[in-house]
Amino acid sequence: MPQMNMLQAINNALDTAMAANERVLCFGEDVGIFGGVFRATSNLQQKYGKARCFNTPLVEQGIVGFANGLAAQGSVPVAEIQFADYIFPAFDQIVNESAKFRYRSGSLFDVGGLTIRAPYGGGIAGGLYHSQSPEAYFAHTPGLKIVVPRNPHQAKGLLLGAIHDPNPTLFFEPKRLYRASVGEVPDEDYRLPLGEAEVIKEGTDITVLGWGAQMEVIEHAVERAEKEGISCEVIDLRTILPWDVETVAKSVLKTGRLVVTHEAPLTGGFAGEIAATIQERCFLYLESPIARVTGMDTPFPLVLEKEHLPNHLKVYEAIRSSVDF
Amino acid sequence: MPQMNMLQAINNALDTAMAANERVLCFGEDVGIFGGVFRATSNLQQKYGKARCFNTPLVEQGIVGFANGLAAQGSVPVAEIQFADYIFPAFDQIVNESAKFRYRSGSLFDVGGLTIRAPYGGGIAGGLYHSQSPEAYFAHTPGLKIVVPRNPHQAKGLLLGAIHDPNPTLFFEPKRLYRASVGEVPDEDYRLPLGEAEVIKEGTDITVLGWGAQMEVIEHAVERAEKEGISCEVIDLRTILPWDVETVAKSVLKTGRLVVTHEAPLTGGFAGEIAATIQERCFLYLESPIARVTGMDTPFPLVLEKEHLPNHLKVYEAIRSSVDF
Amino acid sequence: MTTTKSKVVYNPVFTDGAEFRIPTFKLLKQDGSLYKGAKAPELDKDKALRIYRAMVTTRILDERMLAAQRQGRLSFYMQCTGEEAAVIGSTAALDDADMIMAQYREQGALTYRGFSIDEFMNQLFGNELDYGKGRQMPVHYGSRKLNYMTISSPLATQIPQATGYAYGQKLAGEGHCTITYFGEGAASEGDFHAALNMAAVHRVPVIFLCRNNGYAISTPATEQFAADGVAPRAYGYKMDVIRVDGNDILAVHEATKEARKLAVEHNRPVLIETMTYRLAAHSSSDDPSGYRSKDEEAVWREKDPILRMRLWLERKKWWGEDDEKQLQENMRREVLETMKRAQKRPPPALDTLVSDVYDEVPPGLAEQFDKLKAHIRRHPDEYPKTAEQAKGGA
Amino acid sequence: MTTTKSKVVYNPVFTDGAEFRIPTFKLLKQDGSLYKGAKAPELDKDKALRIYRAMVTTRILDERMLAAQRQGRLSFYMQCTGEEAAVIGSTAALDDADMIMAQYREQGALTYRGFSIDEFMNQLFGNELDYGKGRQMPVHYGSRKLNYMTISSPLATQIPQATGYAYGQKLAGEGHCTITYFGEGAASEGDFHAALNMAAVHRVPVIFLCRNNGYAISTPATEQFAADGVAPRAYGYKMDVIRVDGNDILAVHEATKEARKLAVEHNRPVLIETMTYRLAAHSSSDDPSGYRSKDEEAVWREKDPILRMRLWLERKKWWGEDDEKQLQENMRREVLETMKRAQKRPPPALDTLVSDVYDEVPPGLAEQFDKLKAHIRRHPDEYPKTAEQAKGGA
Ligand SMILES: Cc1ncc(C[n+]2csc(CCOP(=O)(O)OP(=O)(O)O)c2C)c(N)n1
Ligand SMILES: Cc1ncc(C[n+]2csc(CCOP(=O)(O)OP(=O)(O)O)c2C)c(N)n1
Ligand SMILES: [Mg+2]
Ligand SMILES: [Mg+2]
Repeated sequence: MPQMNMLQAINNALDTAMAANERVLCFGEDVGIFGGVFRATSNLQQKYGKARCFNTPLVEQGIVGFANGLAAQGSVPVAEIQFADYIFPAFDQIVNESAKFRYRSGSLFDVGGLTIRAPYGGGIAGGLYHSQSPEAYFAHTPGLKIVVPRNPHQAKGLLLGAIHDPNPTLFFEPKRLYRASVGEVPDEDYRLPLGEAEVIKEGTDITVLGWGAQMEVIEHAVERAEKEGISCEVIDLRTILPWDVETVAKSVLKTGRLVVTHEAPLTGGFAGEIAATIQERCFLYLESPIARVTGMDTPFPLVLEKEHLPNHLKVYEAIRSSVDF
Repeated sequence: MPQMNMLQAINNALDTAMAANERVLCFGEDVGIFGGVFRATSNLQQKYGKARCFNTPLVEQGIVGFANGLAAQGSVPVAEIQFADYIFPAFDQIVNESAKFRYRSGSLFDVGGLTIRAPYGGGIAGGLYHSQSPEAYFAHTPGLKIVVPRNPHQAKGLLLGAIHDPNPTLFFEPKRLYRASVGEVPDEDYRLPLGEAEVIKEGTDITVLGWGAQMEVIEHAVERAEKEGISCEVIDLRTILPWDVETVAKSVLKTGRLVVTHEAPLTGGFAGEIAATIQERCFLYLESPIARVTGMDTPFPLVLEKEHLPNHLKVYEAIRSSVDF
Repeated sequence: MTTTKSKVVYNPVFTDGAEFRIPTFKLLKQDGSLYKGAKAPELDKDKALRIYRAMVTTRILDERMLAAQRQGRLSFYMQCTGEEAAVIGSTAALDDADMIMAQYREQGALTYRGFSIDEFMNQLFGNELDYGKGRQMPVHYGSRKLNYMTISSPLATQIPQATGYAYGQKLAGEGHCTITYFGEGAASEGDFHAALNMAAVHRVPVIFLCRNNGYAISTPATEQFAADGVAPRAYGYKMDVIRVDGNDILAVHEATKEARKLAVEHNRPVLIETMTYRLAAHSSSDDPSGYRSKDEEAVWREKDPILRMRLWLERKKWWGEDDEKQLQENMRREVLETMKRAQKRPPPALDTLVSDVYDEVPPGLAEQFDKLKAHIRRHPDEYPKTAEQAKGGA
Repeated sequence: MTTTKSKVVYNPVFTDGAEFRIPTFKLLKQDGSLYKGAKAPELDKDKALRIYRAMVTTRILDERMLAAQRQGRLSFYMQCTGEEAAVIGSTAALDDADMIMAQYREQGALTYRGFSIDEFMNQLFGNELDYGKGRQMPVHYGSRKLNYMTISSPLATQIPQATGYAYGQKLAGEGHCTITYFGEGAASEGDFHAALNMAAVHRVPVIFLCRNNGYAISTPATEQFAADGVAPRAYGYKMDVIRVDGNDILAVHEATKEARKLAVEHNRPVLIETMTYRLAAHSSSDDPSGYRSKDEEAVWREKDPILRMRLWLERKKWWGEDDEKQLQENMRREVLETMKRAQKRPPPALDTLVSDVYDEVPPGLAEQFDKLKAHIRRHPDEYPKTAEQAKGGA
C-alpha cells in the first residue's frame, strides 16, 4: 500500500472522487492551477480542466453560496475554505442555508452533495487567525454533518464518505498533521462511515475521547498513563455531528470515567455537549466527574500557544486526577 | 412607577442612554423614522436627529462592521439586527472582529462601546427564520458578553448595563414578550450588573435554570411542581457569557438537582455547557442527572411549533423525573 | 499584472459615473398603446393571454388572501401587487425548464408556470399537502416540478446560489439558465456582490432580476443607496445590464428574452433592473402610513401594470369586457372554494417534525422524537392536534 | 418611489460599461521627469524627503526581515516591495491625525508616520514590548499614537469598520478622515460592498484605497473580476473614484490629497485604485514561480517606484549619491542592531495569555489561569519559558 501524508491522502481522495463522477467539482481561493495554499488540490485542474477545478474570487460567502446552488442543481461540489478561521463570512450560507435546505423544502430540494473542506487547528504558530477549531460553532446546527480525520488513512476514507454522503458536510482537516502524519493509504475508492466513532484502543479504567490532531496528543498522554498502570480506552469521535452517543456511552458504562479533549476554548466547546449527554446517560456509573481538557477561554494566542493548548501533559493529568478522584 | 411593556422599556433605555451621552447612536434596518419593525426605536430619530438614529442599508455584515469601527473610534453604537435569525451574515464581524479587537491589539484599541440588539425566540408562528435562539453560537467566543432579559424591568436595566459595559455585548430580546410582558419600570437611569445570575425564588429540592422568555415557562412549571410539594429554586442566568458559575453551583450544592431549559436545539446548546460545568463542580452532591429541556435537534418548525418547544409541561416533567430519580 | 488598458490623464479627475445614466427601456404606454418608435414585440396571443391570466390570478389571490389574513384565517401574507409585470413578464420570457430562485414576492412567476390554487393554499395553510410540510411561514412556496426553488427568508442568500445553480446548468450543457429575483433592499447584502462578481468571472448563464420597488419595508431606496438605482453596479462587474419600466409587461418580456439569449447562447450573465413600486404594504404585518404618503401611492396606482396590459390586449382585440368578467369571477370563486378546502385539511403528520433534517433521522433525533411521543401520550389533552398520532411507537 | 431620472429608450440596449473606461492618472515618468502636460505637484523638499526616506526604510526593512525569516529567526514575513509609492504616497497626503485601517502590506504607512524600527521589531518578534503582546503573527502592527489600527488577518473586515470610524469622525467634527487600504483580492469580499455603499449613503469622510497589485496569493486579477479593475465599482455606489499609477509617488500623493478634500470638506467618500504590482512573493510562505513568470516580474521591476522617486529627487537636486549611501548604510545597520536587541528581549508575561479578553479577567478565566499556573508549577521543565512566572499565585 502506498505511504502518503495527510495532504496526499486528501488530494488522492479528491482525485478519486473526480475520476469516478464528473459532477464532482473542487473550487476555492487559490485551488486552481496553484493547487491551494497547502497544495491539497494539486494537479486537479491540470487533470480535470478549469471547469471542474478552479480559483474563485476571494469571497467565502460567495464560495459557499455558489456551492449551495451547485449542490441543489445536482452537482457534487467540494468547496475549500483556505483556513477554518475564514469560514465565518460563510456562516449564514452554511447555518441558515445548507443546513436547512432540505427541511424547509420538505425534501423538494436539498444540498446533500455539498462538502466544505477547511484546515483547522493550532500548533503552527498561527496566532488568532490561523489556528482556530470552529467545529462547535457548527455543531449546534441540525442538518449539517461535521467530520474530522486523525490520520491519512482516515482522511481519505472519511473525505470520500463525506463527498458521497447525501447531506451537507463540513470536513475539518488538522493542518498541523498535513505533512507530519504519514501512513499507508489504499489507492482505491474506500469510504468510511459518517456518524460512527472508533474505539482505537480498548481499556477498562477510563475513556479518553477526542478527534483530529488531538488524537495524537491523547496517544502520548495515554502512553504515560498506561505506564502508571491506568488502562485507557481511547475513542476517536470522527464525526462531531451527528455524534455517536452509543459508542461513547457504552465505553463509559464500562470504564466509569471520561476525559474529553479539544483545542477550541472550553466554554461552548463540543466537550460540553458530550459531558452533558454522558453524565445523563451514565449517571449511576460515573466514578468521577467528566473532565474537559481544552484550549483556554481566550482568542488563540501566539507566543504563549504552548501554554494555551491542551497538550499531552494536561490530558495525562486529567486522566490521573479522574482516576485518583 | 410607570407601567411599561418590554418594548417600551427598551425604547426607554435607549432614550435614557441617548439623552445622557451624545456619543450613543442607534441604527439598523428600519430603525429610523419608522422606529424599527417592532418599534423599539420609536421616536428616537425624531428626538435625537438623523445623525444619531438612522436606517442603514440592508446588510448585516455592514451594520456590525460599521458599528465596530464606530466603537473603535470611541462612539457608543447600539446596532439593531432585525431578527436574531439574520445575525449570521454578521457572524464574522462579531466573532472574529468585535470579540478579538481588544486582545489582538493588546488593548491599544477596543470596541467596548458596542451593543448589538436582536429579537430572538419562538412562540410567534415564525417558522425557521423568525424564531431562532442563537445565543449558544456566540457563547463559544471569549471576548463577547451575551445578555438576555426576562421582563421589562430587567430589559431596561440590563440594556443600560450592556450599553455602558466596556465590552462588546449581544443583547437578545425575547420578542414573544415584547408586548406580552408588562411591569413597573423606573424612569431613571439604572443599570443592572452583567455576569450575575439572579435567584428569583429560593427552594431546596431542585434548581431550575433558564433565561429570557423561558423564565415564564419555568414559572408555570414550578408552580405545578410546588403544588406537588417540590421546593424549587429558580435562577435566571441573565448573562450567558461570561456566565455566573458561582451562583448556579452554590444553588446546586444545596438542592442536589438541576434542570436547565432553553428554546434552542439540544445539541450544542448552552445547557450543555452548564451541565458539563456543574457536574464537575457538584459531582458528589448531585442526586440525579442534570436534565436539559430544550428545542429538538431540528430547524425551527411552524405548524408543530408547540410540540417542538420546551414548554412548561416538559419542564415540569423534567423536574418531576429529577426528583423521582 | 494589471488588467487595465485605460487611457492616461495628467490631472486628477474624479468621476462618480453620474454622467453614464443607464436609460430605461419602455414599450407600452399606460393607455395600452405603444410608444412612438417602439417596435411591437413578438408575443403571440396564446402567450399574451397566459401572461395576462397569470397577472389577474395573482392580483385576485393577493387580495383574497390579504382579506383572509385580516379575518384571522391566515397568520401572514405578502402581496405582489403592483409588481406583476416585472415578475410575470420576465418569467414568461424564459423556458419553463429554466430555474427560478425568487425572494418571496414573486408568486406571479408560479401562477404563470401553472402552480394551482390548491398548491398555493396548501402552503399558505401549512396543511398535510404543503410540499414544505408546514414548516415555513406563508408565501414560502416551492415547486420541483415547476423549477421554482423553495423560498428562504434570509435575504439575498439565493443570489449566489443562483450563480452556482446556473454554473451547474452550463456544465450540463442542456441550454438552461437560472433567473434570480430580489428586491433593491436585498441587493445591499454582501451575497449580492459575491454572486454578480462570480457570475461575471465564470461566465455563468444567470439572470439577476432586481425588483426596484422603492422600499425595503420602511426604508426608501434613497436611504438604501446613493446611486441611480441598482443597475450601475453591473459596470463594476463588467456585466450586461438593462433597466426596464417594471410596470411595462412588453418591455420586461422583451428585455428578459434578450437577456436569456445573452446568458444561454453567450454565457453572459445579465442584470435587469425593473423600476416598479410596491403598491401594498410590505406584508400583512406592516402599515406603510408611517413612512410614505398616500399621494405617492396614488401616483403609482395610476401606473397599474395589469390595467396597462389589459388595454393593450383590448386594442389587439384579444380581450374584452366579458373575458375579464368571467376570469375575475372564476378566479374569485376558485380562490374561495380552494381556501375552504385547504383550511379544512389536517396539518402535516407529527413525524414531519423530525424528517428531512437529514436524509434519514439520526439516532439522537429519533430518541428525542420517541420521548416527545411518550410525553404527548401522557398529556393528550394538552396536544389535541397530535395526540392521536403519538399513540403507538416506542 | 424610484430614484432614477434616466432617459427613456424603446429598444432593449444592454451595456456593460466597457465604454466608460476610467483613465489612469500619472505624473512621473520612470526616468524621474514629469509627463508633458503634468503640472508639478505641491510637495516641498522636507515632505518629499520624509516620503523618500520612508520608502527606502520600508524596502530595507523588508529585505532584511525576509532574510531573517529565511535564516529561521522569524516565523513569517510579508513585504511591501513594489507598492511603496501606493502606500506611502497616500499616507503622506493625509493629516497625521487621520486614521489608517490597513490590510497587512502597508508597513510603509507606519514608517512614514514614524513607527520606529524598535517598534517594528518588537511586533515581529512578539517580545514583551510588542504592543500586541505577542498574540498575532508578524506584520500585524498597530499604533494608537500614530493612528494606525492594529492589523487583523480576516480580509476586508476593516473596510466597513473604516466607514464606521469615519462616521464617528464626522460627528466629532474635528475635520479628520479615515483611509482604509486593501488588495484587489480583498475587494471581492461582501464587506467591501457593504462598506462602500454605506459610506456613499451616509456621506462619510473615508478614503478606500485599493492596492491592485495583480494577485491575491496565486490568483491573478483576471480570475478575481471580469471588470477593468476595481475602480468601476464606485459607479455602482455613486462614489467619486480615481485610478492612479500606483508606482508614481507624485500621482498617488496628489490624488490622495484631492480625495481627502472631497472626504473632509464635502463628505464625499472616495475610491482610489492604485495600479501596482506585488514584486515579492505573497509572503515568506509563498513561492510565486508556481503561478507567474519571471518575465512578468521583470517588466514590473523596471517600474520600481523608489527608483522613480529618487530620480525625481535627483533632478530637483534634493538628493544625491552620498545621501543615498548614507541612508542605506544607516538603515541597514539600525535594522540589524535593532533586530538583535528585539530578539533578545523576553516574551510577554504569562498573564498576557488571559488579559485583554475583556476589560477585566472574568472569574471563569481567572480560574483557568490559576489551574494553568499550578500545572506549570508541577512541570517546570516542560515550560522552561514560563515556569518562573508561574511561581506564586493560587
Ligand atoms: C438577511 C435578512 N435581513 C433582514 C430580513 C428582514 N426583511 C425581510 S424583507 C425585508 C425588506 C426587503 O426589501 P427588498 O429587498 O427591497 O424587497 P421588497 O420587500 O421590497 O420586495 C427585510 C429587511 C431578512 N429577511 N433577511
Ligand atoms: C477572509 C479571509 N479569507 C482568506 C484569507 C487568506 N488570505 C490572506 S491574504 C490573501 C490574498 C489577499 O490578496 P489581496 O487582497 O489582493 O492583497 P495582496 O496580498 O495582494 O496585498 C488570502 C486569500 C484571509 N486572510 N481572510
Ligand atoms: Mg424593495
Ligand atoms: Mg493583490
